[in-house]
Amino acid sequence: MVAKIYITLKSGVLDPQGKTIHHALSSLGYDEVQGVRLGKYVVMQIGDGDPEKARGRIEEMCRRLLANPVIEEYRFEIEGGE
Amino acid sequence: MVAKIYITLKSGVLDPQGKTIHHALSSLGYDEVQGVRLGKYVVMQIGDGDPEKARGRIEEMCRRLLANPVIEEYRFEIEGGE
Amino acid sequence: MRCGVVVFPGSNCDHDCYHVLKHVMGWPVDYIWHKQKDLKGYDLVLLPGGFSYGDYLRAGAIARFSPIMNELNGFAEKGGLVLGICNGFQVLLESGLLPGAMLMNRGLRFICRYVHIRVENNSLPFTGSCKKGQALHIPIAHQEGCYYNDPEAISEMEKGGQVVFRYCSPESEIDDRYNPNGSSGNIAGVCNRQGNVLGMMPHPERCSEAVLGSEDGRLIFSSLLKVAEGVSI
Amino acid sequence: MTVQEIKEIKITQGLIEQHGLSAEEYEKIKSLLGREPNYTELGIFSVMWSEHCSYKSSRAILKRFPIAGRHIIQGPGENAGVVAIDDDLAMVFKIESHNHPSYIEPYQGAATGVGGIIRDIFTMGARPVACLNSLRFGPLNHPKNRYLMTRVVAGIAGYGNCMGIPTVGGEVCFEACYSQNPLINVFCLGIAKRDRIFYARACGEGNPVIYVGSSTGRDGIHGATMASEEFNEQSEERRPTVQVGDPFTEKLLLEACLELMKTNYIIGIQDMGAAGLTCSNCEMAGRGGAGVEIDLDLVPAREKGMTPYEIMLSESQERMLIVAAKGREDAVKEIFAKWDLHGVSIGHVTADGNMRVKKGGQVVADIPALALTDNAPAYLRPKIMPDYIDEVQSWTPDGLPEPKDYTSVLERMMGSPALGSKAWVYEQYDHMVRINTILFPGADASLLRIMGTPYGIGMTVDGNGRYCYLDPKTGGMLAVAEAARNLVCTGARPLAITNCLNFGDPENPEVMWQFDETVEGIAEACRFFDTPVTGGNVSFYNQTLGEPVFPTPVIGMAGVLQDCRAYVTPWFKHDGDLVCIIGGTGGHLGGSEYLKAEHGIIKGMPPRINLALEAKAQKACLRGIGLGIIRSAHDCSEGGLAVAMAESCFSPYGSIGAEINLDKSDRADALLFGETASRIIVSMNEKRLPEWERLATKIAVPWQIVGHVGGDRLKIGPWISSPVERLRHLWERALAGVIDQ
Ligand SMILES: Nc1ncnc2c1ncn2[C@@H]1O[C@H](COP(=O)(O)OP(=O)(O)O)[C@@H](O)[C@H]1O
Ligand SMILES: [Mg+2]
Repeated sequence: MVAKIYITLKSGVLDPQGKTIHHALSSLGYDEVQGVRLGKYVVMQIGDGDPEKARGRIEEMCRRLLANPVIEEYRFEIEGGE
Repeated sequence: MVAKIYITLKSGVLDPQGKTIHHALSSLGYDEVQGVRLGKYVVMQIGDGDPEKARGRIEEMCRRLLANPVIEEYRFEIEGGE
Repeated sequence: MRCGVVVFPGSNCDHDCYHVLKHVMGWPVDYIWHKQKDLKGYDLVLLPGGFSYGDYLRAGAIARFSPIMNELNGFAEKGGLVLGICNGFQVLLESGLLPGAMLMNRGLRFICRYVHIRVENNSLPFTGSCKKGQALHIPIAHQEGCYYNDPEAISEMEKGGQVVFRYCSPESEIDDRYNPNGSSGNIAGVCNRQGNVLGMMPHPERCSEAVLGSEDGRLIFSSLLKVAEGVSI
Repeated sequence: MTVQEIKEIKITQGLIEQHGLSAEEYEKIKSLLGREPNYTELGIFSVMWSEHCSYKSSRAILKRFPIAGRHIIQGPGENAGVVAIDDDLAMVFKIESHNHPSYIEPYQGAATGVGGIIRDIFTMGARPVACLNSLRFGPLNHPKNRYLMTRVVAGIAGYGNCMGIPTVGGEVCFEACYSQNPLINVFCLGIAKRDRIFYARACGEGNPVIYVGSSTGRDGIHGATMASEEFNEQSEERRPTVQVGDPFTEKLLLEACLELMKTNYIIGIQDMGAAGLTCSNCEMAGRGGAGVEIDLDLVPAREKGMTPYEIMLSESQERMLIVAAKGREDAVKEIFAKWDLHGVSIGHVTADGNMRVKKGGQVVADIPALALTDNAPAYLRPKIMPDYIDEVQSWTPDGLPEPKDYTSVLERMMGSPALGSKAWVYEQYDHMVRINTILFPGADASLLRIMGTPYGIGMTVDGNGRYCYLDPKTGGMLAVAEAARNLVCTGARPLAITNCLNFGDPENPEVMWQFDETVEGIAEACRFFDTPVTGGNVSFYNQTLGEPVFPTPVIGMAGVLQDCRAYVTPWFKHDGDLVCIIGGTGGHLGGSEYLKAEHGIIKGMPPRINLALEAKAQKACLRGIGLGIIRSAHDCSEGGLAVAMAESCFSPYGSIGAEINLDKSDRADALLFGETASRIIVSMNEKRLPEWERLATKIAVPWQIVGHVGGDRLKIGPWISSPVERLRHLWERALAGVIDQ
């Protein structure tokens, strides 16, 4: 199975990297871009097993390690489970 | 419209961060994890317009600025276009 | 004052802190390997700067699961003194021993230079030798040092004297111009409610000897001396 | 591909060419082997006989460097040079280029350059205590150059900061010729006990060969050959070969190796840099007069299905090779296990002098180690003086219009990236970690204390491609002289150098002439100053589409200050102090920054150097500092007198003005901005003047009092008057203003 985890900054938290990318895009002439937020994308290979159980475990990994709840939120998908 | 862009290291390129996260997860007892790769997740707000045209523009942004073609690859999705 | 300096894989100011505690302050000090599980007998545990686990994922995120951190929780609860400097501060935030989180500097770059910080609370074991409002001349060296917490939490912290240092001008003026990294409220250091756990981004160990250009950092360590001597604070 | 299939790959003419080997070289391989090489062996020869690893075009010429001296413990030939500090301690240092990788991927290229030079230092048993870097880019008005500079600096910072090794100094230069070929040279210095130096030698039949560090992936295959080629459109396709640095793993590797070095288990140790397993195995065997046999099935691999060719040529970072004492394998592995690193016996030392490589139970390569190292080809390439030399050297300033407003010339120059403050760069580097740094970047040289001793160590990197372009021999001498002068300005006595020679295509006779002349100049100056060469690096093929970069030697120099507290800084200290110029006077415009920046001319003879005068100026400065007469000392180099005076007005604690009067010469621009060599600007209290006079007379060095410190303006003769704060503002914004635009 593969878990794809998306970690993003909470909406109130300033994202200087996103802002810088936005700025760079504007100066390259991409005026249609109205906002950019940068997050993390974790791709995890998981030994096959019960996707439901995997879900719980990944939830836990996110909460404990992968995301920092003070500033970040996360969501994930599991692919290729039976 | 919203574009979601996923930027990952090309396969074969060393990912020290992914390796270290994997190691940390293993020592926390998540033995089912077999590999971790860390990428970037860019969420972009785009002024409404033709999704087809937007697609071309985003492709260009990825190539020119967002991804580093030497070591990274990318894919993206567009949501909320008419 | 018996001290321990924790060594995580990737710590790199461990040696500097050891040197200052031992040779400048003259205290007994041990390195404590992160897999160690015992903090008995220590008065002060110092989490040094560096890049524990490369700062991969987030600064301090992985180190906080080291076996020693369990022990450190108990140590702090019992009133033991804990000082986290730079990466050590980040580890304390990640572990929840201190409130808040760190974001990337607003300029996105690593910054190494001298700044000034104002002492906001001088009634802690770590700050008793400072004057309230005093500006300390002290170096910073970090890339993820933009302190963040939600506004209510910060005002709670302010009420409780938990905001210990803020970036300021040489004349102690607080202004965004003197904020090197975008920290909320110019915050450079915070403590827990009980005041026995302090985290700070600037490096007092880098300015504790005249030959290095400033001795202001020694005030942090000599404050502890008062504690050691039992002077009430 | 199976091992058998690979062995059966036919060696064709095309394959030989693809490997950068000439027909004669291939014949030589056959005669050394007594047979045809197989595919894996061809790859091995190709990397070991590449310019980068074999120094085939430069070996003969480099022999002219003086390499012996009272302080020299180890000269060229090992991973780094070793120089005695006292009876107990030594410093270990070296410089290395990472030009080509940094152009392809600036962040990772620069980062892995830093990683490589650090391994060169700790492989010798030294604790690395400082890094420096010398950077050259095209002009910053081009966005690509801004991008390269931003990413290179970030890469150096990312690696060095994470390692906890302070980056304490360096230089940054801009010139059009570096636009497609930036120069990224990195220097590292470490401290070791003299009796605990480790060498890269394999000996003792049966001793285990142990692989430690990261696992092996397909990174950087053919990195060494890439560094031996000029760039063209196809270079882009080689991109996937770029390696990614992992400073965290290297930090663990550093600590683990230093821990191991406290034991007596090591016979020899070498890092895996260019040409990875191949180079480390055959060089260690070659130096030790032994052979090695290794089994690639035991090598920790990051990817499945790697061929012997790929494993042998991989340049994955953060790996080392250790020959341990028999019976100590487990003890060695235990130390690496503590640091979560691989430690695997992959073979043993043999007596037959061959590097034998096995995979899948078969021998896949079997080559005499010396065939790859000492017996590699060496060429005396043809050389010829380029045509441009006569033209540029015959230039004179006659007819060059003199500016009307010198104040605005100075202000423009102070605010240019070339002469402006480099704080934008060095504030991204942790330059304080390990709390030894006494003199931060921003001074003429950097100074570190050595804990537990009274000593300070000074270090600097210097070079001037423009001078070498105009007259390579003089340029080589000037680079050594300037490095020494920079050290002397802090109070440190120069002891030895390392050097990085960045040149174009050695098969171009004009480039070869530049190379030859430059080496001659460096060698002569090093002999004169008694600062032998302890090692270095040659980087050829720095050119794009046929256009070579300026010949650019970079000198890394280190010296010792007996009492680390007795140093001097470049900035003026006290109101009323006298300002004095030691050394030559007069103004020489050829090759100056002023000529280039204000008139767009890169011509003229560079400043001539009189080594005897230079030595006297340095001696007077050192003595003056030692006796406590001199309160500030600043080298006068790029930008000339006016710029050096302005820089002397800025300190980290504030600014102070000065009033300077100079004897009128025929051209004020030459006087103010000419770059005459061998000059040091010092300041002193008036009361010490008689003492100074006696000292200077004894040494017979020219000097003159030119003014005094004070006020809030810099005034120079009738020409320049500018508020110091204004100059400072321009100077501080110079780089940041351009890059963050
Ligand atoms: N790439 C760099 N890395 C670190 N420090 C640098 C770098 N470039 C310049 N510096 C520092 O900035 C100061 C000025 O550099 P430079 O003008 O080259 O000095 P000098 O002319 O005395 O050699 C020096 O202290 C130098 O160490
Ligand atoms: Mg200089």
